[in-house]
Amino acid sequence: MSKSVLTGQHFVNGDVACAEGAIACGCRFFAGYPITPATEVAERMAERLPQVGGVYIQMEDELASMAAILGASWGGMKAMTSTSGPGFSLMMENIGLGIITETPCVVVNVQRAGPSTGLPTLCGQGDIMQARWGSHGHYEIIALSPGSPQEIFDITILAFNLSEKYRLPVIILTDEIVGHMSEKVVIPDEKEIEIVNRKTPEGSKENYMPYMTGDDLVAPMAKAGDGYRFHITGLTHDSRGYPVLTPEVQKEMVYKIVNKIRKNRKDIIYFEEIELEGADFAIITYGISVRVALKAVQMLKNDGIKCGILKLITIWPFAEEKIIEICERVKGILVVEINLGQIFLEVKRCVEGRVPVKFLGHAGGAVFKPVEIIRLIKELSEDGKN
Amino acid sequence: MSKSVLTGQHFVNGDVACAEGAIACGCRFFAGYPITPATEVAERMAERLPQVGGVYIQMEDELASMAAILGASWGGMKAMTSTSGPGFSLMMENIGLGIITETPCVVVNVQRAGPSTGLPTLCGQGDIMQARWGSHGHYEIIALSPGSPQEIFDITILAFNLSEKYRLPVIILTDEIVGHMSEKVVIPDEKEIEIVNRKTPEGSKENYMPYMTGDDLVAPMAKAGDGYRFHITGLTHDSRGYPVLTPEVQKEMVYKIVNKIRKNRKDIIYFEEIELEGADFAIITYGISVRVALKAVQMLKNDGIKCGILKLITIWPFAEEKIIEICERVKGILVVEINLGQIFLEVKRCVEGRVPVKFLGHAGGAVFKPVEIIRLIKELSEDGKN
Amino acid sequence: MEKIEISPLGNLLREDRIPHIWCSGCGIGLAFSACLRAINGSSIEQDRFIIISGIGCSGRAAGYTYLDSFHTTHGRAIPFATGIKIARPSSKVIVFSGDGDLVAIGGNHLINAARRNIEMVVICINNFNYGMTGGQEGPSTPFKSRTTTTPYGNFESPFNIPYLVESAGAIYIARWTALHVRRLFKSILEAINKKGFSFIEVISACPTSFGRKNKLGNPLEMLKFFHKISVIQNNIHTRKAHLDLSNEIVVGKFVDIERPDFFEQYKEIFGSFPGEEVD
Amino acid sequence: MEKIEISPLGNLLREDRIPHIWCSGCGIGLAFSACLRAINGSSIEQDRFIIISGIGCSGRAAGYTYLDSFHTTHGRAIPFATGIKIARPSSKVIVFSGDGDLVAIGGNHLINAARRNIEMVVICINNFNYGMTGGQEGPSTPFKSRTTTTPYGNFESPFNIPYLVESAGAIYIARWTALHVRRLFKSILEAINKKGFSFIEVISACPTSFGRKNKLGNPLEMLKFFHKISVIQNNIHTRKAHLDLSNEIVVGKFVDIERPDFFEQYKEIFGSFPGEEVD
Amino acid sequence: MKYWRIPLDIEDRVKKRYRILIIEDRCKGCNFCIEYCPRNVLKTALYFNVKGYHPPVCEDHEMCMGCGFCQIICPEFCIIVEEEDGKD
Amino acid sequence: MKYWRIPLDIEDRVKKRYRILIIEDRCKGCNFCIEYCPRNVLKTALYFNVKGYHPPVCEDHEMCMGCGFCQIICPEFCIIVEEEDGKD
Amino acid sequence: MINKYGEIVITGFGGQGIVLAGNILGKAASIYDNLYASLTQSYGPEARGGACSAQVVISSGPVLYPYAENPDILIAMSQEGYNKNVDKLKPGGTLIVDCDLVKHEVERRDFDFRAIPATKIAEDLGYKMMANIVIIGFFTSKSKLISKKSIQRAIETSVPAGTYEKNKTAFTSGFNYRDNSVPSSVRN
Amino acid sequence: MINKYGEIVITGFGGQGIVLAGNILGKAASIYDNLYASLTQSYGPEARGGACSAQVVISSGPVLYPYAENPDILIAMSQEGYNKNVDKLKPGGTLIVDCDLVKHEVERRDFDFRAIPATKIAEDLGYKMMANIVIIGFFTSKSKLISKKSIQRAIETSVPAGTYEKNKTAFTSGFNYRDNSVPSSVRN
Ligand SMILES: Cc1ncc(C[n+]2csc(CCOP(=O)(O)OP(=O)(O)O)c2C)c(N)n1
Ligand SMILES: Cc1ncc(C[n+]2csc(CCOP(=O)(O)OP(=O)(O)O)c2C)c(N)n1
Ligand code: SF4
Ligand code: SF4
Ligand code: SF4
Ligand code: SF4
Ligand code: SF4
Ligand code: SF4
Ligand SMILES: [Mg+2]
Ligand SMILES: [Mg+2]
Repeated sequence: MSKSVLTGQHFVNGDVACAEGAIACGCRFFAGYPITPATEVAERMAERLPQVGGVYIQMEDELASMAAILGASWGGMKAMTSTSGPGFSLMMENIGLGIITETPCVVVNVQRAGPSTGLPTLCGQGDIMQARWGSHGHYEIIALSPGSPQEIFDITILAFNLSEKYRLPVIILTDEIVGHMSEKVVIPDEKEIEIVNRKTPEGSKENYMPYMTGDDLVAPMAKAGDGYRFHITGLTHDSRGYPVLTPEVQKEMVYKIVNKIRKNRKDIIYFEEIELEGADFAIITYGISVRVALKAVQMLKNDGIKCGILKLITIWPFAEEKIIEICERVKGILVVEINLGQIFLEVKRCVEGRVPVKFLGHAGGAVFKPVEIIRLIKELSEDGKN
Repeated sequence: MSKSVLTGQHFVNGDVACAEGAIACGCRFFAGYPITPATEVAERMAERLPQVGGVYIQMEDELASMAAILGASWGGMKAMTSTSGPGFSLMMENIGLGIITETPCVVVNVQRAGPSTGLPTLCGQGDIMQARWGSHGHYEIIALSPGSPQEIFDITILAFNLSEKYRLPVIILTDEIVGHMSEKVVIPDEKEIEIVNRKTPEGSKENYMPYMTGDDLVAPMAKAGDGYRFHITGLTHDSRGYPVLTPEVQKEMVYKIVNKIRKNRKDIIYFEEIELEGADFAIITYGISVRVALKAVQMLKNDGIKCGILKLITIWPFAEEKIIEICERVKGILVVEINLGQIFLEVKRCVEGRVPVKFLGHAGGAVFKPVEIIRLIKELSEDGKN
Repeated sequence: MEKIEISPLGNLLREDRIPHIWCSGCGIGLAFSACLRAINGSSIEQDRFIIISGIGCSGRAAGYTYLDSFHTTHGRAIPFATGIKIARPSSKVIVFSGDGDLVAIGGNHLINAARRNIEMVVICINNFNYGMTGGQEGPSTPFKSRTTTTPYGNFESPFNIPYLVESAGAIYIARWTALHVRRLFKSILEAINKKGFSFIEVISACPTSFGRKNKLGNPLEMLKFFHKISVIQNNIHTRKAHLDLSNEIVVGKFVDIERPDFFEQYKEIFGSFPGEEVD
Repeated sequence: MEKIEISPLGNLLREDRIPHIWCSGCGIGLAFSACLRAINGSSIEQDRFIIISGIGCSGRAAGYTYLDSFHTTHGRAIPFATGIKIARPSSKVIVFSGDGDLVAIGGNHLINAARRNIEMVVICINNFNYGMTGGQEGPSTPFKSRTTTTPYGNFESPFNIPYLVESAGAIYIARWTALHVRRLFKSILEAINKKGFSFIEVISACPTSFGRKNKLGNPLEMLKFFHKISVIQNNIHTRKAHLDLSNEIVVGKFVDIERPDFFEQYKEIFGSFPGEEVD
Repeated sequence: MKYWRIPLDIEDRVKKRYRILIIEDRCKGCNFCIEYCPRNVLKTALYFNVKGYHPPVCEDHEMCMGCGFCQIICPEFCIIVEEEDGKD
Repeated sequence: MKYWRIPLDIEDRVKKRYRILIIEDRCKGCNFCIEYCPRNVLKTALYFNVKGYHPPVCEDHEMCMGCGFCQIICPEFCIIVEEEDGKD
Repeated sequence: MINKYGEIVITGFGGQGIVLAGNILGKAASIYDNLYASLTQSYGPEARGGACSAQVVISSGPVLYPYAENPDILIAMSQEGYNKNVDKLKPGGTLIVDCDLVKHEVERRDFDFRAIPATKIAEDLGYKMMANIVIIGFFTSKSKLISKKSIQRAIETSVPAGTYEKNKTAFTSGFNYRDNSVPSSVRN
Repeated sequence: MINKYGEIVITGFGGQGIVLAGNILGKAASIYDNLYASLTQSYGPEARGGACSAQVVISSGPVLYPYAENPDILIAMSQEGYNKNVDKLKPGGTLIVDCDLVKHEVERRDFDFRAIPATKIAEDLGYKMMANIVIIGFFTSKSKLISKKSIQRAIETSVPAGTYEKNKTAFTSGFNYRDNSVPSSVRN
């Protein structure tokens, strides 16, 4: 059997790095359906899983893939699927099932430019809000966004850890450029990889309740086939997992799945502050767009403008507190993303008019040029002077 | 053949009123898949369409229903489907196809409480953000929310009119209570119903381009089978409808489908101001929640508190200008909705801290009690005094 | 509610959830009871059974079964079950759901699971309509039958479901009416012991919707009617397994063959299947 | 690009979109060309034809056809076509798409349209994989074949697609390889004139993916190979229409029957079908 | 019309005495048990249960041959056939 | 191996002269036309077209019997067989 | 016109025709009595046998809040429905029960209590499904909120064409039923 | 270590192995030369025959912006790729073309122009698919950005196991190819 952690240096693309991250932290089930630009995740899994005692299955569509990873997760496996916009839309219903049944799993969306079939081979960041709101009903989600093959490796592990810890589907929102870009990926030693596994029940099997939680709002999860004889439903349910179709139980259940995220924001929200110390302006961005911002910040420095970057790693839940804090420090904010304003809306909401917020959007198919960022930061700077 | 406009008074539920509204304004194709609490829309259509020269077809699932109404629309029919949360999630991919191909049609979502199967027979307003963001990629949508059977009749006609005028799927976001509530519905005389039909091409058939627009950003739409020999694709396309997979054409196309809505906000955004004149507080709400607010406002009046209601009829695009304007007039805002904060986020974004905004949410399965609203408005009032 | 130890099939029933939601005289209860008896009747360790349902009246079965049990989304019981079965290859997976769930919205998964020949027993309650939502037309509704969405009579023709799943690759196929309680029991028991994809169609009365719309009388009359017009023809080719309410319902065990199943084929490629041994 | 009037089939080709995206020697071009020739060869007014595709290499066909043409979403060509056909009952609807589009993600629509027997000609390019995305396994990939997601050989078995659609209710079913250009042409022509749901499977070379992975040589060799192992067996029951690349590909016209179609059944219930006369 | 053959072990059975336990409030009055009892042991009660249905009553325990069919056929899991004095 | 029978009207045809028009830059070099021409009229060019493929060339127009098979079998729509001086 | 306002709750199992009963009352009031009426319903997933209730709010002006928080009239056709709702009944209101299905057990006596074996009556008439119409007939004889004529018209236009005569009989049986319960004096 | 920075664009059709070529260069630089390298690609929906390009940015420090806006080296294996990119070539840079597939027509002369009939050479070697390796060999002989040894190792670890010898031959043929073009002086 081949090694599951390929410790060493690799020149691979983001999709491959994603697959390696998953395997490195114990993912042993992948249900796939090909779609550009996420196919390489599936292909790598198809090649690697059989080497490490895992199973790759190609399902008949994305509805089935999503359902299958939920099933496998209840069978005790760490499970993943990958897709892009059209497939992500199709997965929405069963992502909702994962949310309400509190099933750990990871869904990778390598974003391309939409809407619809759009530009299948070109980049976009248009599914940000969809990741938050795409399934019906009210819930909270975790979504993470890497900006390089190395990050996608690391973040895939983080995604599994969060998903196991908080028992929910975690979404990796990457994009075509990161997915298809090859760079050096350093895979650490197996021992250095921190892995979180779901809590498993301890007491007697008969008394096991799949949704009976303590203060942490996350219940231990039994494995199907082990004799716990639990029941799981997509209906509103109580701590036994039994359907109880009343507003009271609905309230309890929905608040629980919402609060396990809302109350653990500190633990879940990752970001990186780049040259924000003493900066006059902040660029808020994520994924591939960070790379452009990095170059722009360098160029601005040459022009004597102090501009930093807030790189969002956790997209959802949204880093509200951080944004509010940054408002206190800077004179203006620029939001940069490859869509027509999604995180921009969130930033506006948090900033509440404290400082000017500008937006640099892109309809998709390409990444920005650094000069576009520079122009807008300079505008912010000029506006500030008047 | 039976009458298509059933002029007169009827004691019917919202679902039935919706179907009658559709038929009254010329909808002649309905592809359905049953789901509580939207089934009665389909059932009424199944009964009525054959009476008025239309066709009801039950498809194998919601994916198919959505695809079928797009096809029928290109065949020249006004077409509709209805569903609730789970089916709405499944329709998302093909709603995206409707957006990018600019296909008029109406999708009715009679909301129940989610996530997932949730409370199938009980109310919710949890799909508000999903209606805006549920399909991948960036786009704009129109969504309308009625608060009574009469309104659902009227708004269904409005939905068809907007969808024909702006060539896109329009969503009716109603809820289980409105859908299942029976009240008197007055259907006007056929002549009194204002009907907008899609623009049809005029020039030569050979030169017809399905996306060649003037300043209004909406192109005339030909009917398949009439010899125009046009091509339609879900890929990024130019004005001929041909796929052109470049960032430049993507930009042009996406901005067009976004701007045809953004630039016509005035024409699209409907709302109702109730006792807002001189009010100290505003309740912002929609759908069934309006009915509760109405009672609360009456009761508050008895207590000497001047509180009005901004009833959103058009949910998307969002009535930003109106919200901003109301901020200038009132001392505080309360947002009331049967979810854990969706329109609330939008209101916060628009208010930008100008006045305090409170939120009354509900996880679903029931409607508020007027006293809950009263308590929060009084809190707002107290807070203002300190 | 306290557990009444004495209840029939109490060992497999979530007593605290009984009474179930099924209407008076609904055929689902009969089929469900046969299913539980078959589980009891098999010599397989009960903890290995996992029951998975979709959404619908029939889909509520999982929720009443005192086993690991999953009530998934509409149409997705089979792919969910596929995930579980692969993760726990030694489990015995039973999918219990309705015609709408399995053959309308779930049709694609049904045929693909049959193609894969992945071991599971699919029990499909065919009551000719969507009971849960009040009785609409579906791909199992007979031509001309009335439902709430075919108020003038259905203008579509139904699938011959056994034929469909045979063409897709199922290795065990039977059809019984809900009143064939003993034969149904036996079929389920046989299917549980098959290596591969088994499919059992249960012709069932939905007196509340289909029965009422089509004037088939009270539950008892309806049940008797289905039973009366049924003709047992074991081993007949599924193509000829007609189902015509104005004539006859061909019932029987139609298919019972061997063909390498998913796991066997997997092992042919890889030598072994990860995880537990498949028995 | 200016229109080159002289091009073969130029009357039905969007010349300004040629060259098409298909790889050198891909079988799709052959099938597409046969389809256009059949349209030309039919005596039906060309403006009545509407061509609808899903997503995939094969799905690009709609975009090259100078007719009303729709390139829809992956898997949804058939329900989209159903909507159009009902709105324009006198149109001649051709669905041209791939095995993945029609039988993987679109499988449910395929069988339900066959069940409805709604008039349309479905041309399914079976190249044993998902060409567009680089050659992955699908429900048409032979056991043990290599694809990018079955690098050790496919451990699943494929559908017999003609059998599947026959069991679902199709009234005209044929299978040819892409090199059977004349017979394929004839089948399409026949199907165009059928009242009901017709299905034509075209065994096609995807030299770039399936061919390369399975060492089937260059496009020409691959095409010849499929042709060579094919055995014409008209009217054979689809169940026996084997497709085994290590043995033989049974080709032929398998089904050509009459059965009331969707519109006829509709008329039986309602007396007439709204809109134009169905011819 | 009766569909159910007489059990082969009928002779053994008739010698024994059986008790029919009915969880009345679960009953939905479908009458299956009444209809299919080969010995017509069960009759419809005149009273309503909590759900408004008339449950079956066992009029004559002596008649029962313990075939268990009423138990099998009851879709509501409300009938248990017990051998009198026997262990279940 | 050749799969294509000789056309029935071959005698008429051979009397006529045909022109093979090749839209060279469309060609993707699959060689189908070359392989399946019953008269071996077509050969592979030595040069590349803009796409880097070697298109077919018609070496001997006289040989062509106008069967049109090269036109039918070309998946790129780049061959037209015209009767010389004739209308298409 | 006098200023009218009244809240009615009808409660029972799915399958008893609770919603239809509510519909008849709502229709009678809004279409034939020219009042405003709002009918809301609540029901579970069960097609038959589950808890089910219909709330009808009747008013001379538009109904704002469509819920009957404190019904003037409670019609209970199941024990569960009775248990859930009896405490909400307005003092001075009217409670009507199917006395075979509901045991009237609460302490409260501040309302008019009326009992009728509606299901039994319907069964005896040979159409068990019309217990709802029987009880509506009974209700009509006990309340002045909606006119008898309008209720009769509403029944006529609401039930399946062929069944009107039977429904009429059921209505009349209920209307003419003499119960023994004496209006209890409002004590509270 | 000297401070290195270089941008390479390789452009051609899908099917010519453009991305593999980019991958070999990126891998050589980042894994074997211990630099940083970033490979991005752009391609259309066509599996074969569509426009395709690979951009490799090589640097001694982490690559921030992964796009080659002004390549130091442009390798063009199609006319379309040449047309699209030639204007972006950095003055003083190097242009390498497959001279059978690309006509070098622009006015600019401010770069080093190199031509090789790579496809022809590969065809003559009997493996047409290796034109990309031929041209990489040629590139290796013309540029010092990445070491020959590293490129050879990258080829070895990137191509299918059985094909290494053939690829080596292709590489050598390219490496040893003597073109007639003389470095044009930087004028601009
Ligand atoms: C995606 C989705 N669409 C529709 C529904 C509504 N729905 C619930 S059950 C059901 C049909 C059930 O029919 P069947 O499977 O035949 O079960 P039965 O109730 O007849 O036993 C439908 C359409 C749903 N829950 N989810
Ligand atoms: C919902 C969705 N999932 C996946 C894809 C990606 N995708 C595009 S084409 C295709 C498969 C095409 O295969 P097939 O229909 O066999 O056509 P071929 O390319 O082989 O001709 C897939 C999976 C998509 N576009 N949409
Ligand atoms: S509605 Fe029909 S299928 Fe559902 S429980 Fe009642 S009788 Fe059975
Ligand atoms: S990838 Fe395969 S199916 Fe697609 S065009 Fe190329 S050869 Fe044809
Ligand atoms: S055990 Fe048999 S004989 Fe006795 S009551 Fe039941 S069905 Fe009748
Ligand atoms: S079979 Fe069961 S539910 Fe039916 S009448 Fe008898 S006891 Fe009651
Ligand atoms: S027309 Fe026939 S003979 Fe002439 S070149 Fe073409 S294939 Fe050959
Ligand atoms: S058949 Fe067409 S594409 Fe193929 S070689 Fe001949 S001309 Fe070129
Ligand atoms: Mg059913
Ligand atoms: Mg294919």
